[in-house]
Amino acid sequence: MTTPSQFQARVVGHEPLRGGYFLLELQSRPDAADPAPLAGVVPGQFVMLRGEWGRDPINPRAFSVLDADASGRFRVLLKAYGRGTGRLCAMDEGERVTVTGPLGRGHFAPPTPAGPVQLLVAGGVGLPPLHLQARRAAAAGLARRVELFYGGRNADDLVLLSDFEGWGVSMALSTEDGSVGDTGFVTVPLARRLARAEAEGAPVEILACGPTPMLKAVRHLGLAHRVPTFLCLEEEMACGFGVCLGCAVPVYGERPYAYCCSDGPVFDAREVRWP
Amino acid sequence: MTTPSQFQARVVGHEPLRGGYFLLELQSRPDAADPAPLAGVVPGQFVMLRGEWGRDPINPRAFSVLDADASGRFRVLLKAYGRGTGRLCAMDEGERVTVTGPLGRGHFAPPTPAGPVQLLVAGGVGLPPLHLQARRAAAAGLARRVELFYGGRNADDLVLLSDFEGWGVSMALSTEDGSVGDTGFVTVPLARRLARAEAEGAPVEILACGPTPMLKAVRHLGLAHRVPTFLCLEEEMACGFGVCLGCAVPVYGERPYAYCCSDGPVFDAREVRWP
Amino acid sequence: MTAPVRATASLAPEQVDLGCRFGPLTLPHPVMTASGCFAYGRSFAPFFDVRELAGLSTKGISPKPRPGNPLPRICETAAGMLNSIGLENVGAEAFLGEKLPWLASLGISLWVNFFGEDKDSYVECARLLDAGHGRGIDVLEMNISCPNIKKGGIEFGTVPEVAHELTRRCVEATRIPIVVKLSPNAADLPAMAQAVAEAGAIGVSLINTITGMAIDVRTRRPRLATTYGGLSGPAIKPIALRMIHQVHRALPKLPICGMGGIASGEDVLEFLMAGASCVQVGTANFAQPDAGPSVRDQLRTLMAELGIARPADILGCIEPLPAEPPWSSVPPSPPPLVRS
Amino acid sequence: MTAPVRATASLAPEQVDLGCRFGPLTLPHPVMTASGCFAYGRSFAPFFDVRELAGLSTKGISPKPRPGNPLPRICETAAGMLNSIGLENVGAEAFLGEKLPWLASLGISLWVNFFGEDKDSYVECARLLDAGHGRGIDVLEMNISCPNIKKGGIEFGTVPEVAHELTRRCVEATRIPIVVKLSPNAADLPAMAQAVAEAGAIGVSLINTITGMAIDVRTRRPRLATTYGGLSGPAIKPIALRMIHQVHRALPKLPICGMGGIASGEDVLEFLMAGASCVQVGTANFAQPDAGPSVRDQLRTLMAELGIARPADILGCIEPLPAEPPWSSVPPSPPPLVRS
Ligand SMILES: Cc1cc2nc3c(=O)[nH]c(=O)nc-3n(C[C@H](O)[C@H](O)[C@H](O)COP(=O)(O)OP(=O)(O)OC[C@H]3O[C@@H](n4cnc5c(N)ncnc54)[C@H](O)[C@@H]3O)c2cc1C
Ligand SMILES: Cc1cc2nc3c(=O)[nH]c(=O)nc-3n(C[C@H](O)[C@H](O)[C@H](O)COP(=O)(O)OP(=O)(O)OC[C@H]3O[C@@H](n4cnc5c(N)ncnc54)[C@H](O)[C@@H]3O)c2cc1C
Ligand SMILES: Cc1cc2nc3c(=O)[nH]c(=O)nc-3n(C[C@H](O)[C@H](O)[C@H](O)COP(=O)(O)O)c2cc1C
Ligand SMILES: Cc1cc2nc3c(=O)[nH]c(=O)nc-3n(C[C@H](O)[C@H](O)[C@H](O)COP(=O)(O)O)c2cc1C
Ligand code: FES
Ligand code: FES
Repeated sequence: MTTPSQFQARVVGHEPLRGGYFLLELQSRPDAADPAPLAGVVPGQFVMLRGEWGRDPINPRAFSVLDADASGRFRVLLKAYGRGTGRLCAMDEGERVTVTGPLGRGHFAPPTPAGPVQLLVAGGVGLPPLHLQARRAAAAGLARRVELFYGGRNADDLVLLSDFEGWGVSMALSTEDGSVGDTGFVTVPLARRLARAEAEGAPVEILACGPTPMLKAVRHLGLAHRVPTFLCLEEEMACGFGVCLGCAVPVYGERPYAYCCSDGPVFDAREVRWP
Repeated sequence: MTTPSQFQARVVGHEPLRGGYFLLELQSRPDAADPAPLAGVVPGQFVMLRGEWGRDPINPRAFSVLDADASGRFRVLLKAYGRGTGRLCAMDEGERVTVTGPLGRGHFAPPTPAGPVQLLVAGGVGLPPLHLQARRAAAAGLARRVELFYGGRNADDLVLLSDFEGWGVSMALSTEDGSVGDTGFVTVPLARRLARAEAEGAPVEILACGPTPMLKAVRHLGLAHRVPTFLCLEEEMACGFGVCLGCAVPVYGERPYAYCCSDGPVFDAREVRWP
Repeated sequence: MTAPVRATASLAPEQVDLGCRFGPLTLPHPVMTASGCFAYGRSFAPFFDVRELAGLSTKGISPKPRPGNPLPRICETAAGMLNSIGLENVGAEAFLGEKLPWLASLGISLWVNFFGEDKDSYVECARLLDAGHGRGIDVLEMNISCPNIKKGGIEFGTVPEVAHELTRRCVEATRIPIVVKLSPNAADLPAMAQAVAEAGAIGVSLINTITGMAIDVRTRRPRLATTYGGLSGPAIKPIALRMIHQVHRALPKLPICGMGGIASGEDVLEFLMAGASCVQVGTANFAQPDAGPSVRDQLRTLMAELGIARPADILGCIEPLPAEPPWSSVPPSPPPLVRS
Repeated sequence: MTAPVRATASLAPEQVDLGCRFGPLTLPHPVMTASGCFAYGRSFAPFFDVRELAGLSTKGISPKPRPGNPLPRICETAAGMLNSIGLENVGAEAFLGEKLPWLASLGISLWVNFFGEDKDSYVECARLLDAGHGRGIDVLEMNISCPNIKKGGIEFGTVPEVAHELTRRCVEATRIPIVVKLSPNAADLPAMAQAVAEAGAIGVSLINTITGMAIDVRTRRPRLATTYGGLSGPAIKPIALRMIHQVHRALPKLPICGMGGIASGEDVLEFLMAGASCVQVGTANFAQPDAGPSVRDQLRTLMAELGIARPADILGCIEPLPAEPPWSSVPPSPPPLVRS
């Protein structure tokens, strides 16, 4: 996997989507030693971003890479949430961002022609790793080996749907208010799909990323159905590269804690020590 | 004098001048109780400005009012110096600024047709009160009763000269590198002018604003020539309206300290307890 | 492990009753302004109706007027500021004569912050201010953490026995209830709080500023004329919350007036949940003269959103996070662990 | 009163000699990285050549491996962060076997930060780490301020007599020089420094994090699983500078390694002028992995600009500001005062 580095980038695109989401497009400095440090990124890997905003907040923020090309351009999907994301969403084209990445080791394995169908379960700003997973699957001619399960509060909460359509990836949507797709959480269509897989005896696996309560529910569902389940976790991070030990994830196994940034962010659901 | 208030304004103009100076033009909220809170400002009065920059730096910064009109527009002249001015200089049109003002009580008295000629001595970002003084004098048909003495490091350090020209105010310039006017500090042309006044027996008075070392030199010159001298001081301020007691100015008189914000910023040079 | 958001139903803002108690005092809401950050109140009148505050604490008063320190007296630091004003004030006599009548006319809780230059002068000040009993003064807030005072003053704020004796003597010197403002420079805050409570203080205020310094590398001089000054503002909030929580856990019945970096309604709620009965807003007044009422309004909105009907319902309410499931090398129920 | 900027002629950056001494140690420049903020060093290798540092302090080592605290372990505060990592580490044995060889191969000053769960375990750790004598360990940095350790550990960092005894026993247990990292939660830092110096420490490190807390008002829980954590970052810099200055004034010969919020070359210069012989960069490494060398480069540029040839020339150099002219009701020389 690519060695991480810290590099300067500039905002080259800043597209507000519905529901308060933003697509931030960044371009790394073309004169740098490596003009495209993120070209080798895999789904689940992330970057730490920090603008030139002085001494508060002090730490960078983690963002999954939505996509990255060989020219040094890459995109992240974000929503103004707190102090860091608020500032990033307010950034204008041309402003400078310090980037560290690509970070993360545990990632989603690509689908294979004969392997299990991958059920990509996304919620909120957890979409990017699954978006990248679907994009890569489609590029490899395996769009039919992945299916998107995407939940939100309402229709505005579901973004970038046309990308999945374009790739020919099937989608099951859900909204809490019932405005689109199933009413309720994303676990509603997911449970139905798992039941069908069980009935058909067709192997599936779950790859999920989203808010922790969603991941907890997906984990239980996956374990109950004995389906391989991989969760892309979000823990509060200070460094992102394994040195502050802040992003601990309670696990079963040799030691009580793993680290979201250096061991994850993708973990086997069985390994995660959650209630 | 106008009672101060705190109000919201927006950046409506942002003009970089040479030498790193900026003219920032602000417009107070037209729907506010008082749509032009600064309309009654007098030369020497100032505002405290703060952008929406979170918790660091915490306090607003003081800026002399360059001019203000009845529609709620006003301007300040500034230079990126530290954290606060750096952020203000980087502001874009449309951004919000919280303003407190007009503040300050001690101010420059206007010239009179028969009174002493006012020698306006300016350095660096100390220009605004003298600029406003000259503008008002010109508006009252008294442009000949004020003369500008303006010093800087080099030619780039002297801004807004055409305004004074337009008002018909005479100017004596000085630069440390000799690129324009006298070589050296502004005290060079000022000392010459004081000598002439002495020789002619024509009464003059000094109104000065600029860096503290300049004001110290001007104070000595004024006291030595027994010319009424008024200094517009800059002390570090937290509140600007007389409550933190941070902006103390050592003085002679009833008590050892006066306050730059609530007693000044203009002080009689004899009163100031400086070495 | 993230704890679940408490699923209390939201309230309408008008269903929130902000009223609260501080020992014998009843306050319309928990937000006061802090000593040294609100002068004698009147300078704020152009900006808002000062009666909107639950109360205010005056600039610290000493028996005689004090001129204050040489300059510079303030400088900014990261998310905070240092000050060394030198406890400049008009003195007890002028305070009672010139400042008290207007302050008393407000009808809000009036806390007069005071100090002395040595023990006797503390007691003298309490005695002098006793003349304000029945004339509007609700509390004498005794400042025992004056980093700017020379003679042995540090002990008042850091040695429990010394603080006890000083408090007892002041309590005896006046009929006005005494709240002691503790020094955050003490190593053991609960011991200090207990000492002054046992000496008759009705509550404690914390925290005062923390001693700090800053250096101008160009002049090779301190940025404050007195070298050291007091650090205030958002930078110190985590330390303030910890100290309040420690004291509240040790002495749950002792009323605490909390302060240190408060700048929003959410900050106030943190202080109440840590164990403060009411709060004071200090440094935030400089950037925003009406910080007090503005923070109070934010508090009401936030309490409504979170379904909190009264401050008393959440006073000192925080509980530890739920424990994680116990660790074992093999997960409890489903299939054995296979790292893919 | 503003002091004049010292009119020393600027130097070319290459005229600046950053070399400095810390007691018996000679360092190529004053910038190290801080314990717990640099892991065991190797994770930084992708970002820069770690040999550019003057030295580094490892994650705190205990006799046995420790797993660390439940989560959440960190949260951000204004211009700072709280952590409660729980002193997670690989233990002395694994450290010596797995981490030391690579670290020793760097050839920079290697400080091994260590602690114990009680007095005996401190001494045991010093004894175990003595195996690193002559194998690359230059200093054992003894951490006596572990807010996260339960049993009576607070006393180690706040009671001079206790710290003295603990230091003496550790000094006797190893041939490696000991530097004691003091707790900022102590009330009297100079007394603590003197106690450990007399016990044989060759210097002190300060400051460690300051105990603080933060509350999530939505869940009504602390933001850290352990309720309290250690505050670090720019927010604490003024407190760190004050403590270093106090200790340096009291004990001018005792080498101090300064830390607390350092994020720029100007910050480093402030610490040196306050009295630190060298510094450590902590929290800043998280946002910028090469903060150490970057801060060193800024230091060189700034020293050149200000005409400072060597750190020794400005160590603890700050002087009080010049006094203001004495006050009198009438100005000394020129005409009597007429307020216009
Ligand atoms: C591996 C990883 C990938 C991520 N990818 C994305 C992404 O693609 N798009 C996106 O919008 N966001 C993403 N996030 C989350 C993003 O980093 C957080 O939203 C951000 O840290 C919150 O920052 P803030 O400054 O806006 O909020 P803050 O003001 O810092 O925090 C507000 C509140 O949120 C809590 N908090 C902060 N960070 C986290 C966190 N990571 N998890 C849970 N609570 C937190 C704080 O304790 C605080 O209570 C990712 C996080 C991780 C760890
Ligand atoms: C009454 C008054 C009127 C002013 N008018 C103008 C104006 O019209 N245009 C303009 O550009 N500036 C003006 N200033 C100065 C302006 O407020 C300062 O430049 C500003 O406070 C510096 O802020 P900063 O955030 O850029 O620097 P900071 O990062 O806060 O400070 C950098 C350094 O400057 C020192 N410092 C900060 N403020 C002052 C000060 N006021 N005096 C001396 N040293 C200080 C700090 O201690 C620090 O060493 C005025 C100041 C006052 C008091
Ligand atoms: C400029 C200034 C002056 C102060 N003067 C006093 C004082 O006279 N007496 C006192 O007890 N506290 C004084 N304080 C401390 C405040 O009352 C308050 O305890 C402290 O600033 C923390 O709150 P904050 O962070 O909201 O400012 C002063 C604080 C500041 C900033
Ligand atoms: C995440 C984290 C872990 C730390 N772990 C240790 C430790 O194990 N031992 C120690 O002595 N100090 C530890 N510290 C304290 C730092 O070494 C340093 O003293 C403190 O953070 C102040 O410096 P800073 O503001 O530059 O971070 C830790 C600090 C942080 C932020
Ligand atoms: S974020 Fe620092 S170790 Fe993972
Ligand atoms: S700036 Fe606060 S009193 Fe003048």
